[in-house]
Amino acid sequence: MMDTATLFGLCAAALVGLGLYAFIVNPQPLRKIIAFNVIGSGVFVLVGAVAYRGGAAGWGGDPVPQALLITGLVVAFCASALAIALLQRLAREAESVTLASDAPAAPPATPE
Amino acid sequence: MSEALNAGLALFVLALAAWMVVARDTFAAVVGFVAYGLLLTLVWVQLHGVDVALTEGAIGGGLTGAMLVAAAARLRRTEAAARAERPGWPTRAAAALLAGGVTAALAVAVLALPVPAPSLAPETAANMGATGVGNPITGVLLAFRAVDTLLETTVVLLALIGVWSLAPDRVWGGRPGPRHRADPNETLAYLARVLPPIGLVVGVYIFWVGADLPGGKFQGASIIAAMWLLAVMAGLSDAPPISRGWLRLALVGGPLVFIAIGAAGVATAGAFLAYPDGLAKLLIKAIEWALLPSLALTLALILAGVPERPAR
Amino acid sequence: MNLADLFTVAAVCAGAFFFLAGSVGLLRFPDALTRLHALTKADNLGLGLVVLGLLPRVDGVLGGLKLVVIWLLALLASAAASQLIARAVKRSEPGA
Amino acid sequence: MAEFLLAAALFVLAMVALGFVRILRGPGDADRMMAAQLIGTGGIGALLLIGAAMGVGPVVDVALTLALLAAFASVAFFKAVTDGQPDDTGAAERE
Repeated sequence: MMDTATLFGLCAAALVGLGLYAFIVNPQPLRKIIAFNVIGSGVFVLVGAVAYRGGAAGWGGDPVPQALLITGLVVAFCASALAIALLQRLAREAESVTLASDAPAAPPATPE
Repeated sequence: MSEALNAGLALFVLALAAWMVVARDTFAAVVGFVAYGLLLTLVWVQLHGVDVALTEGAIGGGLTGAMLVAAAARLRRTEAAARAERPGWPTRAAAALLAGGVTAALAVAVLALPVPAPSLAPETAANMGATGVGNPITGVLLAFRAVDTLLETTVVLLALIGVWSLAPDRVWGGRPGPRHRADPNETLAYLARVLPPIGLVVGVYIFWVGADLPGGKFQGASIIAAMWLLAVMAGLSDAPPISRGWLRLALVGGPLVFIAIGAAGVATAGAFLAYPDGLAKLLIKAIEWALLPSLALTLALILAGVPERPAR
Repeated sequence: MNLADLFTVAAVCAGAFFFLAGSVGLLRFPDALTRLHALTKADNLGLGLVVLGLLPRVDGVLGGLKLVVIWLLALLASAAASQLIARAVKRSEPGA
Repeated sequence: MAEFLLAAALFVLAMVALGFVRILRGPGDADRMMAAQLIGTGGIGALLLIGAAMGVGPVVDVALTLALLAAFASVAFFKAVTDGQPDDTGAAERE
């Protein structure tokens, strides 16, 4: 059977593809944020598989890419949080979260 | 047996990802993502990345899941309109083609990885003695590639500033998120009274053990942030107004200490973020202790959301 | 296979059975609240038995204590979550 | 013994996959949240078994973190569904 690194490497490649497809096809912006997180986690699993292959000196994996993964996870979380905050402000202002450029002009935001 | 477990795990993760693509309802996709985060934690353990599993569990499983579930439920009324704009089959076919191409390219790259796997582990092991910490990942994060961690803490701060900048002008300086009022003797209030003390102990433990075992300040900070958020959601405590001086000082305190120690390295050890030998462990500890409160506060406030209520 | 291993095998098998019961209950039961009942009873007991089975393999009392704490936290989380989900179900059913 | 523990972890994972079917079919959001809760507990169980099989101590810390945050998604779901007003059924019982 395949070794662990190749198995999860291929799994990561499939995750990136699935995430990319969902990112393009799903119209709801929140679905696009989720799809983007799936692409991100696919890339992270790919780096994790490479780090797993680099395991030496008594460690299960190469610590340098694993440390970068931890940094990547935190930054990915912050980017998702910012995207969701933007989306919610858009939903509150325009009452619709359409990203379609030809959407009817949203009513001017009436000061609540 | 381990291959069977890996294969099962990989299959399950792919099934969840496929579900997130085909699910009709956003909320169903979000619940799929929560389960996906938990499964990824298991994948990291199988890839011998226990530190990464800890981070994925704390941030991917806990914080991101709660954030997405709350957002999905709040955006439910915009669901039908948004779904109506589903692209036609030509776009979907082109997207499938592109996604298939990217996957194929990555698969070829994975199958063609160099056989003597390049690794920085031997060099890291050789220089670990200078850092004085036992956990190689903490060594990499705070000694060999300390500039990455510095940039990351500033990126987290910038994300918070980005979220705050979305506040309408009339509540600028106000309190983030809605005022949660909960029935004092309700289940949620009980959970928010019992869990945070335990969570605080676990968070500090995971932060403290990070020097020699998997753990560290990011995982500890996200656990502490989650616990405070639980108390806020249960209405037991409230987010402070963002105009408070002490709050802003606490937010920048950690990164400032990091930069100060880094700058001091120029004088004493010849380069930015270089530690004079013998003092490495002490300085790393100082940086971690300074970063923990700032990171926990920043992550919690990012989750608390955009300011919505006047300060008063 | 000394006594401790036998105990581990027995307890972990029992735990796995209760996970099976919980999952089947989640799939087969007719409405939300009965599913909730099956879910919380079964998977907590399943996790408890798994923890019980792993106790003899752990090094030192502290490790064992940590396993028990994990189980208790999972119990607390599951109990609270099921209460909250049940209340959400009752709120969403009009006039139920 | 390690082989048995890994087999048990795989079995628990299969049970959790059954729970995922409920996410697919679940008519209501609450059913899906229940399935997520089951996957959380099952994930902790599988994690403990894998950690015991690999003999890696720190995996227990990962399970500890997951156990601590297991209820978080359900709390967010509850807050969003009842959008914050205190629950009236509690009040009714108290009168």
